[in-house]
Amino acid sequence: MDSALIPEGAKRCSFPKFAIGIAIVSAVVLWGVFAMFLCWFKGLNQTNMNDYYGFALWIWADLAVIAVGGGAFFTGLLRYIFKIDELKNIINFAVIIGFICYSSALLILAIDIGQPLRGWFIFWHANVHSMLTEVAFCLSAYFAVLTIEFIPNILENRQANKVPFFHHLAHNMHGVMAVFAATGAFLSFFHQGSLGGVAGVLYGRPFAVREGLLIWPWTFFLFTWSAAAFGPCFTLLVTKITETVTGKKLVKDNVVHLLAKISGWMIVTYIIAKIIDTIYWALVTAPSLGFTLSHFYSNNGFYGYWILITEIVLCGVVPGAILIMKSTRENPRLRLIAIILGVIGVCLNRWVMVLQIMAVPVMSFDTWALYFPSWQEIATTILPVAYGIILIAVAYRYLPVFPQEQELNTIEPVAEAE
Amino acid sequence: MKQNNNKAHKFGMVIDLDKCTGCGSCMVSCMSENNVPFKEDESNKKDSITWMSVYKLTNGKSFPDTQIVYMPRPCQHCGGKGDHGHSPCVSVCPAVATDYGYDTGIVSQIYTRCFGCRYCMGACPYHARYFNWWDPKWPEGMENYLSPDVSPRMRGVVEKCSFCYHRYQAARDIAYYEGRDDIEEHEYQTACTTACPAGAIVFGDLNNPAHQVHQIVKPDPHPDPRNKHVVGKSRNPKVFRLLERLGTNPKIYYLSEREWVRKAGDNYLDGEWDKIKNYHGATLSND
Amino acid sequence: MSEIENKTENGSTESAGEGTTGDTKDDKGLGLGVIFFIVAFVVCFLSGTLLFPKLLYSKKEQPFNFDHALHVDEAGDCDSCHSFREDGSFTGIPKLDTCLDCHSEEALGETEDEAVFVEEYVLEEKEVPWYVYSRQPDCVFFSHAAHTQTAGMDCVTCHGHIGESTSLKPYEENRITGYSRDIWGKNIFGIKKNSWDRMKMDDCAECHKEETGHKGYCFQCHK
Amino acid sequence: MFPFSFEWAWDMAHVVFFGGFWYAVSILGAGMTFCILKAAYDTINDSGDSHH
Amino acid sequence: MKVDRRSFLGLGLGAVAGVAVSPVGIKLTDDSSIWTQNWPWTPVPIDGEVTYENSVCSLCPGSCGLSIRKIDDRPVKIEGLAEHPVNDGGACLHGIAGLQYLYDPARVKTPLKKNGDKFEKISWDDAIALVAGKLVDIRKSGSPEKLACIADKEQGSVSGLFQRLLKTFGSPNFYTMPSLESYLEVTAEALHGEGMTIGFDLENSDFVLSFGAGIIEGWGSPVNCFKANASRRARHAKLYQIESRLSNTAANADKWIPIKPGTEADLALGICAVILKNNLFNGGATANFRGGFNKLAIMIQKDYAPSKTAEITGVKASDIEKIATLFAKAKMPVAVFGKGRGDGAQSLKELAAVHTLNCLVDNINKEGGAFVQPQSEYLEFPDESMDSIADAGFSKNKAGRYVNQLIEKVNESSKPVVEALFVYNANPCYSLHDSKSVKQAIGKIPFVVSFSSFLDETAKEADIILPSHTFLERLEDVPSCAGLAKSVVGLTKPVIDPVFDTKHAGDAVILIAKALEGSIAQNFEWETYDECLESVAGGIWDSLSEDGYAIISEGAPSGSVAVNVSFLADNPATIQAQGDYELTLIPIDNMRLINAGIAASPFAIKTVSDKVLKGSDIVVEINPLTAKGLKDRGYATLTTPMGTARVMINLNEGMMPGIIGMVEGLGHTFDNKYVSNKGINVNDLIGPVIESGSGLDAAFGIKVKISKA
Repeated sequence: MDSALIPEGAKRCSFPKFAIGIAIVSAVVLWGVFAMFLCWFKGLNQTNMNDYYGFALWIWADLAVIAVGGGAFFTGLLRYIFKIDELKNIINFAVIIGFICYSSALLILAIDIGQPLRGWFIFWHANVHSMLTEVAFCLSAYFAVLTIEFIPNILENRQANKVPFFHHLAHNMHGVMAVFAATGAFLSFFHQGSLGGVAGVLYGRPFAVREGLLIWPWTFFLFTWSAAAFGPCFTLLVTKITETVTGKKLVKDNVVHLLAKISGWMIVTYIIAKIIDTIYWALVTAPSLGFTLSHFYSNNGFYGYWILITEIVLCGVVPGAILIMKSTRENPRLRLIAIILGVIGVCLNRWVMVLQIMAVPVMSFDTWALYFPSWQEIATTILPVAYGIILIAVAYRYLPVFPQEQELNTIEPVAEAE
Repeated sequence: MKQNNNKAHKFGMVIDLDKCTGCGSCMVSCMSENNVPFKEDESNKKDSITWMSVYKLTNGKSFPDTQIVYMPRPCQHCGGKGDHGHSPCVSVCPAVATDYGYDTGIVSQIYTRCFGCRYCMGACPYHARYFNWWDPKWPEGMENYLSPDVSPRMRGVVEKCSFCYHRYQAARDIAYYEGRDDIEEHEYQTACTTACPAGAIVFGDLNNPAHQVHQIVKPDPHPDPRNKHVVGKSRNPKVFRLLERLGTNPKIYYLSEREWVRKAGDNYLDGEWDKIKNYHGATLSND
Repeated sequence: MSEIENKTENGSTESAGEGTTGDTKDDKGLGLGVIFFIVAFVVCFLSGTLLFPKLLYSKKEQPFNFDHALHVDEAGDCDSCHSFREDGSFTGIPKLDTCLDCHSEEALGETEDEAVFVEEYVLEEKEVPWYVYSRQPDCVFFSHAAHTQTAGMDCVTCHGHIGESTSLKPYEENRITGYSRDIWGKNIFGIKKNSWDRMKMDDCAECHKEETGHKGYCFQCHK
Repeated sequence: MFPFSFEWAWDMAHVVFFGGFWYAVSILGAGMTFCILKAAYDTINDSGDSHH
Repeated sequence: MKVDRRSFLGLGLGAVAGVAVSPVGIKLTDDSSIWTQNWPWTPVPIDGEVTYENSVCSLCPGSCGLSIRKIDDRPVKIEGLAEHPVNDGGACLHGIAGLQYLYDPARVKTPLKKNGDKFEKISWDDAIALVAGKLVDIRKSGSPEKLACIADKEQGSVSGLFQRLLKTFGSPNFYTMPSLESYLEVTAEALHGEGMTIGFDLENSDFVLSFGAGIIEGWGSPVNCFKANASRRARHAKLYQIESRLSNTAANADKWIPIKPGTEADLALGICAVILKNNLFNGGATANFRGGFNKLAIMIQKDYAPSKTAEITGVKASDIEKIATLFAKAKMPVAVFGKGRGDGAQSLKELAAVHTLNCLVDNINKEGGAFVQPQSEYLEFPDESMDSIADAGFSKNKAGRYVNQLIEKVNESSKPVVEALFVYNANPCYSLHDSKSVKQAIGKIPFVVSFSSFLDETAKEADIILPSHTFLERLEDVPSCAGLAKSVVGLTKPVIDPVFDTKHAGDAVILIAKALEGSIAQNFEWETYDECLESVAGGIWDSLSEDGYAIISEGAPSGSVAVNVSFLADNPATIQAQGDYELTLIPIDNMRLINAGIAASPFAIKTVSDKVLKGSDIVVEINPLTAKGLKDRGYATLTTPMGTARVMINLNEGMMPGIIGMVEGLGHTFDNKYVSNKGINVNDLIGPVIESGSGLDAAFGIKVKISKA
């Protein structure tokens, strides 16, 4: 039915099967869209946020998707700037994942603000001293970069590529992709960083505040570094999931091993920096403001030391160690565990840097504020996930996303179930 | 700007916690002065807009040694680190919907500019900022008491105490009209100050030695030698500020004879307080 | 883009090789295209400039005409009617009481407008529902005293020569914003020839910057 | 964002921030313009199948 | 020519370019930007000329001076009036929120008549005619004393008009709600003789010994008391608070002395015993004692020795001795009674015992002490002319001395005790103990006329509602009658034309009287209430109308007064809480709520802590030791002999173990979602306990059982 659109030589499931799958996920999208409209028309009272929790699930989701979407900029940087050629086999997918993550982040931001129709004030009336301004500018500019990076892949669709202009455009864009990738890396560095800065500059919040370099608190660099470190984990994880779902091998092991190795070393260096930062903050910064470490991890029903240990040791040191050692890295199961832990770790870090900040009491007579999101918040947070699944499914079906797919799958003559 | 600051005002407040009775007049006076809306259920204090909020503190001891004190908490109008005007909230607002008036020391909030990102609320450790989760609605007929001096807010924006800035504007109007350079202490007083039946709130210009608030607080114009971010520390040993050690430099000072109350104003490590409590105010730092 | 689509439709689907066939036809088309372009451009530009403002603003007639020039002659300066109160606030458009300082139930002149004024407002003891050309939105605080008393500005600087007018122009209200056209829109391009042509925040800031060296803090003009 | 917006000031912070921003935007814009023009040129001059 | 796609392209591009160059884009962008900043549903208050009008608040007996800011004709803000003799500037939150009462959409907007279960609108003329018709019938039946009236207070011209109407109609059955004023009179009558009242000079005293008086909880004239308290430290004066709970007053006091609830009288007598034993009393003062001073002295030495008192009250014997010494040796001590706001249930034993302390240390009519003087009669109503029916009816006995006795009698009697009842500025169905039986009694009365501005609990039981103006719409004299050292009458002035079709209660009374014709009408010859006020306030009218207030008396009265201690000398029994449960439930007075008939305003409710009210749940205070297994913020069921209630728990170290505190002023059933159906009315759970000898309802609390809900 849609065979004319499917890349030549690629095996795809039947269209009805595909359509049913998409329909199921679309139902989730619709649920999310319904919640989104509720938030827009009835206002943010639809959420369980309050004056203590001005930043909550959404901002976490924003930070998390941007962190895991960091695979796109980092892989692009490696591929185009550092000329690691093997990565061309995964760069398309990394870009698509990045595109999904960033478009989701922008969508969530559009729901999250109290006056969505005034959202553009952040650009027009920008306060350049605000980390959030930096986030907004770099985020949208980088989203433009991702779109640009995504376009050639779209144009490589069998039908689109028949159009000479599109064909040439895709070709030419490939030609200057290094420039775009460099710009993207520059922008990413700043917005990943400024997302970290969002928390780090809150000097009224001793749990968040960090010393730093010039105007940038240490969290600025930690966020960039962690996105670069854990982003590829997420790319690998989604690739793995796609491979499992399609039942095909899509990327060669040497590519996966390479990216995993790079990710592993990034994680290790990051986690060392993170440990130093945490120790300095716990022993110097917080005490100078009158806080002991235990203040941040006790007297409440949720946030204990477990979260600190999980984030740093279980989801930082462990995946880092697995991925830097050849034997463990090349063990598919251990590698999978490592990348899952890595993704959890970076998401947990963003959680801590959004929600725990809001939860910790600062005034001596204040109390911990805990919060549980409303269904509207959950639905709108799941929305991007469902949307991402659809976009990946569509892209995989119609675009030549994985250059190695045919090579890896031609030997098998039998059409397998997808 | 800061150089020709010698004529600039720095409006501030000192609240005598030993006089405060927790009666709530300041809160209601503020609400009715500033067109603060109300809704059916206001018992969730985390979504209830009260620019002036009164906290109840206890000394944590058990019966019969327990003690309580009430602490009114308006916006602290922080001067920010080093008192340079980079208040925690002002510096983070992405759209300049809040700024620091160097001529008055007052932190503004402009509702028509705010697009409701709530970053400022996250930045404020005092919970002095409130979000309009709902559209403000007045029961039929009650819009009649709304004051034209303060703009009613819409859903989806942040609001907070303005030190009744409109009263400053009104006072300035008279001064302009009468050809005076400046206003008198009594001409500009906030609604909470004038309402307080116990006279616990004193408001005025911290920069003006003739003003009562200056005389009580005796602010130290120099940075605290032990924490360079802290400026304007009180030289009155009974006076303290909330979370002074963070370097937010609030313009709300509190006064209490009771040591436990003064200690509750900030966070201290074990044993730290005993070492510094007799130093005027109480801040120490590692630098 | 359609040019390309054109080509792909005409040409083969295999290759876009023969894209530039039929030059003469194309030239003709281009020529016509240029004409269409020009016509469409002119029509749209003119309607955007001439028709659009008419649609954007609704015209409202004042309750009756008011002759500023005559009143200035009779009563004196602007501030004889647009006066300050003792608290330094500005009265703006005078209330009926102010008019009655001179007027009474007997008409002073012979105009029809005065007759309307006396019959419909003075005798009924009703305030005249004037439309205010210079009304600012609710978020704005403006101190007339600061500008005219202290800074010594003329009324004309912001309000123009309304004091010399003999009739009131219709009040034009922006259908989207509800603002008076005098705030911004007198010149639909926003071009400002006179200081009173626009009264937006940037205009305030411009003058403040010049006169005081600073655009001002938010609360200086906001409430 | 623009020199004519209310908040704009010719100070260090604005120059650095918007300098960076406009610099990035112009690179993207120039890059895309180049690609589109080149693609149009290539289309017209039929150099389309010279690679892959 | 062939119109091909290029032509359309040209057309399209031309249109786009044309629009782009025209001002449409920038203008629409800018306008829509402005549009998003001025939502049409956000109200825009109208500007105008600012003026200030002075008036007086009559929401509580405090009678604070108010300054009302208006924009043109529109009041927009209420503030305390500077230099007013009562409050000098400050105001309480209820007064400041006064405009919310004025514009309350739940006000009674026209006269209403009950038809079945519902009220329907009627005209003022019909309403007055209906009331007058009913009254004529009662009079014709020969028992005019069956017309009763419950008002908030005895003083003031409106109350005066009601009393005058009843008297000339022929009924002695005029009642007031229990209030601090009434307790001051009862106490003064018991110790000093009829027609006297007591004031406390808190502003000047250097040692205030308060027996639970909520000096900063709304006792007396709240703002005046706040001020007196605030100046305490500067004056080096001390406040000792004797109370079973760490109230705000206790927390603010120099010393808090926790005491077993209901034993304040015993402690006062115990202190008397120490003073007598240690000869700390003023010998000269005892010369004024009558009615068995020796008997009293012997009795208290026997029954209230420190050790015994300590056992009864839970206050250490050494503390009792210390307090006695401090009190007696202070220069200007004063002992203050009236638990909480002083308008709840009180026992005469307690009132008298506390006041005896004042008498013992001879601070009566001295600066910083207690002022005992005749009640001020500043109004001069002309003498009534009464016909024979009125004479006969008026000379009959009242149905009871206090309003609770009236209620009891109505409930007990099978024949109607009252045929018609007027209720003005009072809400007995809410404010009296065991409100269920009060409602039952009011329901038994065939014809109830309410003069309420709001559809309150009592108005709901009425047959006719003649809605009165709020205090912002009416002229009225407001005597401060709240135990102040000085006696001030303020003048409430209308600051706005009536918002609804309401009438001044004074005018309504005059209209009713005129409709009754005959000798009754002759006694009401004023055209309007305003005219009446001006004439009856003759002596002070000038001062009232010019200054907004008149000071009737100020400073210590001269002369000594006799003290009759016979009531105490008989050693009356201390009131015990009703029931057999282990714990005691006591009502708590909270400044941010009102426990008189009206409900707190939306603003005031907004300020109420979530440790008092959470959603629609009332929160009770309990010491963690007493709470046993109950969790903070958890739910529990309270059971008292009067009923049960589901409550939320607040573990509070400020509560004495063994007691549970429940706030007064919640649980209203007004038709106002902002203030009603929040929590429960503590009076539903507490039943009256009548003190023998005085007849007062003296239930300071009730025994209660608590279990997990």
